[in-house]
Amino acid sequence: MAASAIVPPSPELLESEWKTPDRGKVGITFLILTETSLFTMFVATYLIYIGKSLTGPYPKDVLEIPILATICLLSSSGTIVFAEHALEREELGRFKVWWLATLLLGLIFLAYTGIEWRHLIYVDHLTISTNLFGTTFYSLVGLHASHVIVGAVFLTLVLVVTLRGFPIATQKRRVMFLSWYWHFVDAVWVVVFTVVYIIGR
Amino acid sequence: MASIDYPLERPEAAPREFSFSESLYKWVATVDHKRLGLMYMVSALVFLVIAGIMASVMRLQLAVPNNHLVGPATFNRLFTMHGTTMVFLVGMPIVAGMANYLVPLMIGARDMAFPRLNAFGFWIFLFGGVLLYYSYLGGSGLSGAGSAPDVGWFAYAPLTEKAFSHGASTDFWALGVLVSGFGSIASAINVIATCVSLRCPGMTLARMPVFVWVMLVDAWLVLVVLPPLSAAQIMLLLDRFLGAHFFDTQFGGSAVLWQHMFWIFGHPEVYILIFPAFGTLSEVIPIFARKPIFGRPAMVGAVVAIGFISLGVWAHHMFAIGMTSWSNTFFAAASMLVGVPTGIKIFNWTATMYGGKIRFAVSMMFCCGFLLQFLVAGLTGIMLAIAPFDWQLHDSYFVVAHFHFTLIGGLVFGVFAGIYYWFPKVTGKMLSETLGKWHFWLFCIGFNLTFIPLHFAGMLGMPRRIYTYAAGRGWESWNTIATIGVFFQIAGIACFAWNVIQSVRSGKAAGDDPWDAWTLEWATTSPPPEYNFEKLPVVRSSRPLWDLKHPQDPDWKYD
Amino acid sequence: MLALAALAWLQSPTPALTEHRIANIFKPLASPAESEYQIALFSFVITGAIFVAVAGLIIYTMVRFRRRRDDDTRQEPPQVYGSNQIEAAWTVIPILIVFVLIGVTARVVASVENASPPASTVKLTLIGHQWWWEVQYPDFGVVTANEIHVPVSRDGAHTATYLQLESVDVIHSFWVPQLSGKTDLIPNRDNFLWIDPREPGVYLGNCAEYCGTQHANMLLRVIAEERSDFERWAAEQRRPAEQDGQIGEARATFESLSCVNCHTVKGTAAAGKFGPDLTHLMSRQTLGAGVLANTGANLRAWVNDPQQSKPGCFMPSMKLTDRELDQVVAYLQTLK
Amino acid sequence: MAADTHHGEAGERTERTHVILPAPTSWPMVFAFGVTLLFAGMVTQWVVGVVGLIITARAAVGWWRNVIPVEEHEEVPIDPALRPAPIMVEARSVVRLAAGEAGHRVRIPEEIHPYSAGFWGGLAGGAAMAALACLYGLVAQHSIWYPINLLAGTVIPDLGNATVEQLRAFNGLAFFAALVGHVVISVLVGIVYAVMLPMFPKYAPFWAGILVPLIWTGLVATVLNLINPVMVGRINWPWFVVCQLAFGLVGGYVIARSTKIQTMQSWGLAERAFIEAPGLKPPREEDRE
Repeated sequence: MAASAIVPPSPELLESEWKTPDRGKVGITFLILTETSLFTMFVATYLIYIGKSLTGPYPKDVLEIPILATICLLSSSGTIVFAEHALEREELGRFKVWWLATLLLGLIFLAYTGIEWRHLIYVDHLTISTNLFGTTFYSLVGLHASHVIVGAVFLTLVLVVTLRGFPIATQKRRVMFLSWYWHFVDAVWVVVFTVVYIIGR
Repeated sequence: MASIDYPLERPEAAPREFSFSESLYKWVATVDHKRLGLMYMVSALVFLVIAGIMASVMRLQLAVPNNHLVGPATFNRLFTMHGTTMVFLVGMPIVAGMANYLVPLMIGARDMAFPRLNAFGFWIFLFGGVLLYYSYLGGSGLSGAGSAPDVGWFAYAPLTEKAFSHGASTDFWALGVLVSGFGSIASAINVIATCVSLRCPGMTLARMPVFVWVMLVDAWLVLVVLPPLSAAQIMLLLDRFLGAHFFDTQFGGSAVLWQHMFWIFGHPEVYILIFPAFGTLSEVIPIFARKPIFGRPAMVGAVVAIGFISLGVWAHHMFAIGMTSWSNTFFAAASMLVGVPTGIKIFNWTATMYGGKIRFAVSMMFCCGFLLQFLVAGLTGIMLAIAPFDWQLHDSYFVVAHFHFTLIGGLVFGVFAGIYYWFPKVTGKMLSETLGKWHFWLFCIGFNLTFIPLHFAGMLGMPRRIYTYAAGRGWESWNTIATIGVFFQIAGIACFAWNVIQSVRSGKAAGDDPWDAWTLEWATTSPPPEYNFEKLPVVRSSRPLWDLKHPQDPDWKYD
Repeated sequence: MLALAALAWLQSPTPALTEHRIANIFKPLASPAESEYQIALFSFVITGAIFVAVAGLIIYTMVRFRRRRDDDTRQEPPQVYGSNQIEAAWTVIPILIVFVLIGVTARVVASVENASPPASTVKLTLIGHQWWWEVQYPDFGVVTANEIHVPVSRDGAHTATYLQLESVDVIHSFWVPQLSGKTDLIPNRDNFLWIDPREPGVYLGNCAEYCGTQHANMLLRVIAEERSDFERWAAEQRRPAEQDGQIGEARATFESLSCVNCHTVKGTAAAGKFGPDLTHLMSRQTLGAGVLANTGANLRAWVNDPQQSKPGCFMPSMKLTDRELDQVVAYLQTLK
Repeated sequence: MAADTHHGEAGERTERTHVILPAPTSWPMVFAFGVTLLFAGMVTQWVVGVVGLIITARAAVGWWRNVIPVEEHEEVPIDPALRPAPIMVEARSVVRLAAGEAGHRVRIPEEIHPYSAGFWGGLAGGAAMAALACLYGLVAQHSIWYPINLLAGTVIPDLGNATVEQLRAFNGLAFFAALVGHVVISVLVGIVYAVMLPMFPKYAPFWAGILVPLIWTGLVATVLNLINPVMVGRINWPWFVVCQLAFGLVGGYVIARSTKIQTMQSWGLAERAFIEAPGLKPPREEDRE
């Protein structure tokens, strides 16, 4: 006997074409989920060890609130959105400007972190092995900074290939994923900032 | 859609010859989910054999009191590497391998969502494993001599701190496991994106096979709980390389913090490992009982519930650290609650069999073995969840027996059920049922002979991780029996290996659908072509092949 | 082998006490172990009943619904999808059981953990070392190792012994199954535990948390004796070592060797803190945290090369000459 | 379904000769190797790490080129010789279950008491039981708190040493514990009753109202000293049995009185989607067979 299934079409296939979520969106969402889990552990450790250092220097003695850096990083979330909008409308010039602005803001943030660490190490003599504060501070802020660096590397790559004439408008989807990641890094900074510079002090 | 008549005969395929380097390149450069899945499974089985040999040596050492077969340093390395290998290099690749091979086939997709990431995941898992094993050459452990890690698979701080663990073996442990963890993350993201995005038309979430659902939850759990382990390992490495003080009690650090982070990972990890077996049973039992899975929504719901509850039970591994009575009660309560969804699963599998016509193929026999042994594991798990009872049982051989019932009686039996079930699909050859029955009975008897007595040794006060013990403490006979059981298990595994070799060489051809099954992977050839399906199928129920086989009585009318 | 071991035990200093070598958790001889035993029984009853019911159901199903030879192969069995009612039943009933179990667990946890000490309490501090136990009785001024002497608890005179658990290096765990479940000894964290042995005797236990190379040989004995015996023992232990003129030379040899860097003998130049206090070494039943019975021959073998009987332990082979060895052993044997 | 899509039944064929699949590439493997070396460098030689870094960077470039601007693909030819066999219609019939009309997929039972009836029945039974127990307390011990404190002894260890006076006195924590425990258990048992009443053999009220409470009492009696050491010496068994029976009878009555509702599971998909009304449907083909 031959296969002769006479099957009426499914109701949901009648309604419209079969659609599933974009795999890239799903992938980046769950990458962010797993990163969140990683950061949660470091943040929790930081919170647990607040005030447990046996010797100084203590946070209140040496930490200064990085207002400028915070403003830079948070506003870079806005500039990357503008860049995306520009790309959406295929306005390459504006895209480049906003993208460059995002990258610069990110770099300013990193530079500030570098200066802060330098000061902490050479002036305040706080290293990762000084006390629990040093241990948790450098690891948490460093973990976040390493994410900013990864983001900045990708931002730079996009900028370089765009400037060299690569048709970036063909990559809207990937640019969007990069911007999601960048937003995530910013959001993490809000938490790190609150924990380290407000609660921790 | 009109009815189509197919010719029944197929022309013989002309086999194409590949040179060695060609086929090597095909394997190394592949991004095909089936090849990667197969590579995962093969490397898992290789590591299983290695870890099994380690376990056998340990059992020989403990067979009689005051034995001098291996010294303490060697023994400690053996159990550390055995545990680490079994969890990270056997269990995790089995999860990834089964998901890789089967999920795209079951949901009617051509590949995983991110094929290159998938290849990366496999290779970094494998290289991580190699890095861990390289420690046998490059590391040096607690007592200094060059060799593998000897801090236990859960590597409790502060034993792992530089002050107590000189040399590099602990670094190898942390780095090897960390690196192979990247692979698990990559594979988990892949599985989720595949399940969510690549389902074939009509494959709604409600119709997705239970196996795929289980793998979806499994991948989600990996993403949530693996980072805590990575975080702990990064902290440990910072302590060891840069002199940080996360787990350094001299500087006010906490020895308990590691345990918290480790078990936030470690307990859900147990469910991560057992889930592939859950999924396998949910596919195999219906086919051999000839009934749909009983209470599909409840089965899926139970897995999701286990996934969530498992996130809140970790401290039941820490009842002995002196927590407050409130914490102890909370974690005891949460742990017992896991028993409820687990019970639902066992009942529903039984109910699937109830009223069916059960055909005891080897695969089904392993499922039945699973049901009974996993029941024991679950009930001893309830005992361990009762905090006051756990104060006695914790870190005793009772615990060893309990989790081996879970992971061998459960996971390994489930995986064998899966191998006997899907082997024809993967290779196109049937496994011998006779050899398979030998395998099952020898392995089942050996397993029970080994691990039932260990419960008693534990209740007589035998702690874990001791390389030797004095005579006269009531542990000798139990240990001797346990060691005898190992030989049965080895014989069983030998039957299995022989069976596989025989089948691949000269097994009976399997055909596309040897079990008369109902899920999509059986709609294509065995082994499936690179593209899985010529046309992406359309499904209307959770049993698409049932619908085709029973057009007058299809599932979609009721789904 | 067994007979030899038994012989060795017979020669130990306190042969009068029963030795509970088989640490069966189902023969509890103190209150915490008793509570744990009770709830263990309860859990056995419940899980046993569940096992019989469920395993019975599974086996019945397997047997009853197996495919028979004479089955009509042209028929598929009824395709039943499920039943919310039956499923609800086997969801709610386990929840009920778990609910009861949680209640009972909560009570026992609280009764063991939050018990308040009776008036006549002995307090001691137990400190874990890799791989031996340091025992301090601050109220008695006594420091000893690997053997905990406690007064036995009688109905008339209920005495509990409170242990403060500490560690100087890694995590260890106190486990004397017949007296109490485990509590860990964790560096930088104080834990507490109490026991009230009901029968005089020697109770064997182990370190139950993996603590490094010689975890297996970190054995512990709790010696429960009558109050009067305990007091006498404590008084003995408080004294510094004997100053006997006859052994002056042996003592000088001992003090000239590097033994004194790690061990203390009260009243002598030996004041090391790294190893066990040896002031009353000969009053103890075992050597090397339970590896060897404390006999003359074993003592000599131990001092000569501890790595032989406890490989990896921190006491090095001293490479003593025969003469030095004789004198050190002779001296140690005077430390009663 | 739109005619132009290339989807088909499981195992169906197409006219096309190729399927587009991602092209094989070894860069992911090289990348993984580089990353591993990078980490291995931390614990062996720094040279190893540097080599790892170089390999990682090279592989990253290779991988990047592989996916940008578009992912590399290859066309895999469809080998007509490797096509799956068509899926055959099975000659086997399916055994029908007797219950229900359209019913071989029916889930038993067709009609149940609603879960809400179980909830309220449990509460009512629990209230009756509590009232009787308090009455016993009042009559025998001159205090309604006495039985409440006894019940709370399951969770609260201090009550184990309490005197009769203390047991007669009001104890806030004990009251709270007993109340929560009693309500939760009553409701859960009520739901079990609601679910299982239709499954009991004949004379369900007898089973639910009398026999089950008696079995329950027997169960409690065997493990009472483990569950509740406070109650062991003080329990009055006749009263205890009366209280259990009160629960069974009152709860069972409330549940049995509730209107049974039909489970939708015997309906077809169309009926459950309210496309067809269950009462109005024409008889199915298979029913006429």
